[in-house]
Amino acid sequence: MRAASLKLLALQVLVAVVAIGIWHVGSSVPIAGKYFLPEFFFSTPLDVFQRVVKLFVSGEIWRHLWITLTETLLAFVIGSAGGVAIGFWFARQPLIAAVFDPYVKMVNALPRVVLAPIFMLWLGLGIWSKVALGVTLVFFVVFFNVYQGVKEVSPVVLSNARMMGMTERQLFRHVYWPSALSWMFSSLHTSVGFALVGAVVGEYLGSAAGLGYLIHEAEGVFDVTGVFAGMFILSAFVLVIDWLVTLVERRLLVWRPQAAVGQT
Amino acid sequence: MRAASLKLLALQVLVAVVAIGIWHVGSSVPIAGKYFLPEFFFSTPLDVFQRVVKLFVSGEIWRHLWITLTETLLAFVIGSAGGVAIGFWFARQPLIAAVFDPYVKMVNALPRVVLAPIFMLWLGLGIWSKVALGVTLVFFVVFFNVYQGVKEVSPVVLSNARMMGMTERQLFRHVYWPSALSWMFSSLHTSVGFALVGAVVGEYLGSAAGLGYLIHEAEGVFDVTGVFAGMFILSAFVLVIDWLVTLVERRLLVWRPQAAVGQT
Amino acid sequence: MEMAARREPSRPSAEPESAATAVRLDGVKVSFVIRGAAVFDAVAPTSFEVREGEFVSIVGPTGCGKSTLLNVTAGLLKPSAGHVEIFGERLAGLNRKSGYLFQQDALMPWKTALDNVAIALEVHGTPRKEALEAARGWMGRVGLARFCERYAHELSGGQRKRVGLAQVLIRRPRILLMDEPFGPLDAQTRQIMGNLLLGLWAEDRKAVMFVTHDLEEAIALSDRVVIMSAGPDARVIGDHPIDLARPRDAAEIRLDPKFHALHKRIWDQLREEVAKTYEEGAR
Amino acid sequence: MEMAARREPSRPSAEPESAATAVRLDGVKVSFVIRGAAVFDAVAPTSFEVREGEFVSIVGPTGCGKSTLLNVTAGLLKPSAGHVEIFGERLAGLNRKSGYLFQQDALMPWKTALDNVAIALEVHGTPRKEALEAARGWMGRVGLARFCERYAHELSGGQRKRVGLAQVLIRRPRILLMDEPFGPLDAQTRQIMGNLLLGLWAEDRKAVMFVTHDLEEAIALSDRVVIMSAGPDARVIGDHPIDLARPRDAAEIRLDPKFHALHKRIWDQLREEVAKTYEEGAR
Amino acid sequence: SAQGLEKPSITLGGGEKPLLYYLPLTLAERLGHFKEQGLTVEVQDFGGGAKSLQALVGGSVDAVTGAYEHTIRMQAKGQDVRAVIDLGRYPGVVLAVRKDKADAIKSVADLKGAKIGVTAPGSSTFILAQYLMTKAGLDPKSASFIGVGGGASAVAAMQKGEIDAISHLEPVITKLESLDAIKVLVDTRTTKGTMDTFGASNPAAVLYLKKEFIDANPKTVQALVNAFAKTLKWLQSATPEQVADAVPEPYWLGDKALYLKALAASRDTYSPDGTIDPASMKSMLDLLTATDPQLDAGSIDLAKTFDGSFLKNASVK
Ligand SMILES: Nc1ncnc2c1ncn2[C@@H]1O[C@H](COP(=O)(O)OP(=O)(O)OP(=O)(O)O)[C@@H](O)[C@H]1O
Ligand SMILES: Nc1ncnc2c1ncn2[C@@H]1O[C@H](COP(=O)(O)OP(=O)(O)OP(=O)(O)O)[C@@H](O)[C@H]1O
Ligand SMILES: [Mg+2]
Ligand SMILES: [Mg+2]
Repeated sequence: MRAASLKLLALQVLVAVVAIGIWHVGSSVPIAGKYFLPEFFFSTPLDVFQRVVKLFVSGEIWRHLWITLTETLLAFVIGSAGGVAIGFWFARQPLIAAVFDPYVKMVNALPRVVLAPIFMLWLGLGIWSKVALGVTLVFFVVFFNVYQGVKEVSPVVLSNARMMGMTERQLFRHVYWPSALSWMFSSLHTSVGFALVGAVVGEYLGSAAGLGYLIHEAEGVFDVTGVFAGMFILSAFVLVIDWLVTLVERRLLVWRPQAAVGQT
Repeated sequence: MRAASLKLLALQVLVAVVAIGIWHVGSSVPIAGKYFLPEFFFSTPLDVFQRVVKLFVSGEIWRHLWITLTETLLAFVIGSAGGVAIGFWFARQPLIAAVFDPYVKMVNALPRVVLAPIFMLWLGLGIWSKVALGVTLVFFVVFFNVYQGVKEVSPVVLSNARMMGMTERQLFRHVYWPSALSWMFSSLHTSVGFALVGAVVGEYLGSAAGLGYLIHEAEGVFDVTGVFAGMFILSAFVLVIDWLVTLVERRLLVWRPQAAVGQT
Repeated sequence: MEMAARREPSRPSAEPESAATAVRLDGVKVSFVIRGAAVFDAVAPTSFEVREGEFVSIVGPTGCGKSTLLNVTAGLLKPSAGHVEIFGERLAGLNRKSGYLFQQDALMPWKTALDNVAIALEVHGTPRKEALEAARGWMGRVGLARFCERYAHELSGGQRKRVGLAQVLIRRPRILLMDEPFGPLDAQTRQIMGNLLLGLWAEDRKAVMFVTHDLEEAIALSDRVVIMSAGPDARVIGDHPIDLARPRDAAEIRLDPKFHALHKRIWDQLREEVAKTYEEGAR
Repeated sequence: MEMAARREPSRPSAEPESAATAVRLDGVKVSFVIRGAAVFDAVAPTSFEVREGEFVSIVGPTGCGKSTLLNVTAGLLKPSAGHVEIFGERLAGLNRKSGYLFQQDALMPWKTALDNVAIALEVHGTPRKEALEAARGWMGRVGLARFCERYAHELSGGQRKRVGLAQVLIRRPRILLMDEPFGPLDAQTRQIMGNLLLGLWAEDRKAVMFVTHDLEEAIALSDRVVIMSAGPDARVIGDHPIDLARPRDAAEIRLDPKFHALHKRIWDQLREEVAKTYEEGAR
Repeated sequence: SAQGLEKPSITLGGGEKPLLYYLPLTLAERLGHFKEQGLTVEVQDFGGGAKSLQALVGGSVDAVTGAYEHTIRMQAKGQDVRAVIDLGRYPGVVLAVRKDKADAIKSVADLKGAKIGVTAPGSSTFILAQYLMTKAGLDPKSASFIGVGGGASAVAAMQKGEIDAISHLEPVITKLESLDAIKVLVDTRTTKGTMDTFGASNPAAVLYLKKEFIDANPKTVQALVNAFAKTLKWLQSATPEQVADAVPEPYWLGDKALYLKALAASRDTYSPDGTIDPASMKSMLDLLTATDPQLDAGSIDLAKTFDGSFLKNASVK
């Protein structure tokens, strides 16, 4: 166990080292007179690293990070709660699902960037307009998966539960919900990233703080190092949220058969 | 059958009528001196309708539509093919999956808007940079679902197939693939919309034609009617693609138990 | 066990001694439409009654429509023609007065064995603690006291079936529908479970519809054995009252000479039927 | 059928008459780790052999570890201690020389019954058309000629089991692992299927490991009946050679007086064991 | 003079603050001119000028530093939005061609069939390019306009040869010049270039607000104008070095020399006094009507686009 996870970590670090190595070489060693990853567009790993350190040391980053974190979490929680609720509702009300089906799909296809001014109109410039943007991304991913997850419930288990005399609410709690969980978690892994993307894009389109603001500001002055540093912090940070999701997932899905001991 | 689908259609139309009604009233009847949906931000249904008609009648729209359609389809096909391939690969190679897991999640959390300049640098201003943007959205949705779908294969069916002597390739074709199909289709319904969003956002950020370009142009001169007309065409158009996906889905999933005849 | 009985709210304490009809199938016909195209007439119009307190076994060749009839009685499948009456009332929707032990595994995989049994009571308002206690009793009764914390995939086939049995019995429904409940059990465990079932049944006059492939078991347990013909268009072709004395012991009754006479009579009818299915199928 | 036989490439045409060992379990012990915590010793170290051409039945109380032993032999489960040899070679990974009929439903739900059977040949390179033809023959042999185009959920329990049987037999593996293959079948169909199996087995000296709860069936079909004790820590506690003459008819053999003597002897041992499980479980 | 401000806390919208276009705003903030007036100003950064205007109309921000043209367009849409002080008197837009096309495209008249990069369709760079073509007797439809965005993507588009010409702003132009990638055709950063093009100055960045807001908060608006007027005055006398030191270091484009160069090139565009004369209003209207046929010039009352009264009262110490 110990050894296996050490090996895994070593391999992960190796991947990072290789990727950074390619980046370094691409941005500082010219091949046939041309840089594969010109510094103007890609900065260099060392610069980015120094910038990240500087951001943290100067303490400047915390305020931005905190705002973006709040937005991301709110978008994630609201979007997935909404997706789960509406997903279940639609799955249990086939008529409603059929009627609204085309509209859901239409709304899902609207470019969020265009919607930004409307969100600002309704929700102001604070965090809520960014949260709304994230929600529109997260919601659909979760919604479609939960909807499908509920429809995939084993018919025998369902019949058994109904014969047991379960009410619709009890069915939800004891059958549909646990059965749709693995679908839901699959969608949550996608949505964590999307919640963050929504928040950052929202900040990018209009804000006074947050990681998206930092990146936007850096972009306007060709400060690629700043852009990459921002993106780096961003992604480090999504890993933390995803890790929390995975913890919850493990806890809720303990009943699943694991790869059996010594299963070949 | 006939009657049921007529009723459904009627209800769908009703929803549209109600929504447009609210829009109309909100944008043209002041409530307590304020418009609920100010024309400056929402235009009016009639104007939008007229603009859509005009766009089609003048024939101006076709070129843009064609470009966006191409981008969307390419993004959809490439993104989902990639998601399926990598999803399967990771699901079958737990070590690779474990090693790359954090990186996949990091990349998924990068705001696509920020990546746009890099795509343009690598892929130019033609359709491919837009396709790339769409691909980065579609890929992750499909990937996570296929990955999960493969892991959800019934262990007994899998053991049976292995005992039958199936090679890894045959397992893929006869077991993993069909079993993950419903997961895949669930993700495809989300991704159709995302492919379009990617294409439009790409056009929005830099292009010479396409629906996103039209919308952006309209936005630059505060022509909300134009923006809404563009979005309307956009969503009408995603319905067509989604309908095609559903046709394929029906065909491939005929084996599923349908709600039994007269099942209560 | 007493606890469970006390908790079941819909249980009238003093049932009239008259043999009211518990289940009545009236001209029930089931046709399956196969993927919107071909129609398969599984069960021909069938009429059939189970009285209160009666234990009826249904035997018939494989694929004749036994499970289908139970599904119809449970209200899970609407008959293509005819109708079902439960205690004189026409069935629309689910039959809430019966417990159904399915032929297939039907445990909730996300609940432990114990929770799977306890939930059957919790659903009807029993507080969780009481329900767990009662469930623990039942797990013991079906011989699985040590397997309470297992999930379904950690149990053997026969163990899962017994958890299912406990799940159905703990509710003490007035009508019991059982589809090969003892199929994956060894002969001895079958008898123990058979006696358990008989004991419960004797206590409160349940109506039982019991599908089995084991004719001896059918005779040992039942008041009547119903024989179905081979499908498609399966019908009831024999209805044999079993006039063996009660109370019975599922093992000892087999030594009764009357048992053997009955067995031979029914078996002869059945064998003919099965031969027919086989030939039909092979054609 | 002949076609299928011709196609199986790994089949040596002339097997030596010596009784080589087909399956050998050597001190196989299986412990399950339950969710990373408790350890459950299902099977105590067990040694055990099946020779080529030998038909061995395994009986034992429910939950004793019969399916677990078959899983180990199939290479689907690695024993916690000991090892398995197949034709003298130590098994690592999957046992590719055996066919396994699982206790649970294992048909691919996205293929029709016919395709489910045909795929077993296609996998080994038989052209699709030939495979379908052979599969059609096998569907007839298991009495399901009219159900070729059905999906699994459109079949009854017994029908699904028979499709599974055809799926395993069509490949003609050298070792057959069968877990309650005739469980959900009626008595008559059981005998027909039993005779089918015996016929095939006689043809090409398969080694068979046959798990059943029906002792009569075990005796009627086997060369040896192995009795397992109740789990946990189940062991082989009896190994009874069945010296009834071959060829046998699965139905008629039961009338043989020798059959009854054997039955009684084995049954007495078994009954004691089952009583033990039950008490253990209830504790 | 903090006393009596109706609304001492102001939310102010801008496009991309680090751009030179918004330099007066940054300076006013950094030099403490708002604070002197008793104002607390929160600057909101938007993805583009259009978005900050939308925020103004929607009520999320109180004032905007943005394009003067917006006040005209809003009048056409029935929104009363007024400029109170001019910050940039010239558009600052440069039309340039790629170096290797410089032989083929010698003037605007040669742009026929070219691919022209602009910041975004509908934006000021887009309109100016179209205007120049119209003036040169070309149909704007004879060239294709490609939105290349700001920042690095615009540079990438030019470097990769995706576009033949570019109509863009600082710092992209200076960056491209320093890369020796372009040759300038029309330069509206300078007085000469602007006069040649429009015959008058052509107001670009202004501070504008809603009429209602101006009426309700005259003292606040006055304070704002005071702050900006002071900044403009400071800017007139400051050396590029002083300016560079006043802005945050990240604004330096990662290269102070480059920044100083860009600053020097844009020097002229900043308004010395903050007023807008009728001629330059007219030149802007001409520009708009030339490129947007839907805009009805007759219905526009240019006097209502600029309210100079605050500027007159501005007490610049
Ligand atoms: N969903 C379905 N669609 C089509 N045919 C079906 C469906 N379900 C069952 N059948 C058919 O109906 C007949 C009766 O099925 P049923 O499951 O009732 O048989 P059974 O008597 O329970 O058999 P067994 O003893 O094998 O369980 C079978 O021939 C079966 O193929
Ligand atoms: N994955 C598992 N985890 C923990 N315990 C298990 C697991 N699989 C089986 N067991 C236990 O191992 C024992 C043997 O199981 P097995 O399935 O081999 O029994 P069996 O003899 O086939 O019984 P049956 O006749 O009921 O099918 C049982 O007590 C069972 O609970
Ligand atoms: Mg059945
Ligand atoms: Mg078993």
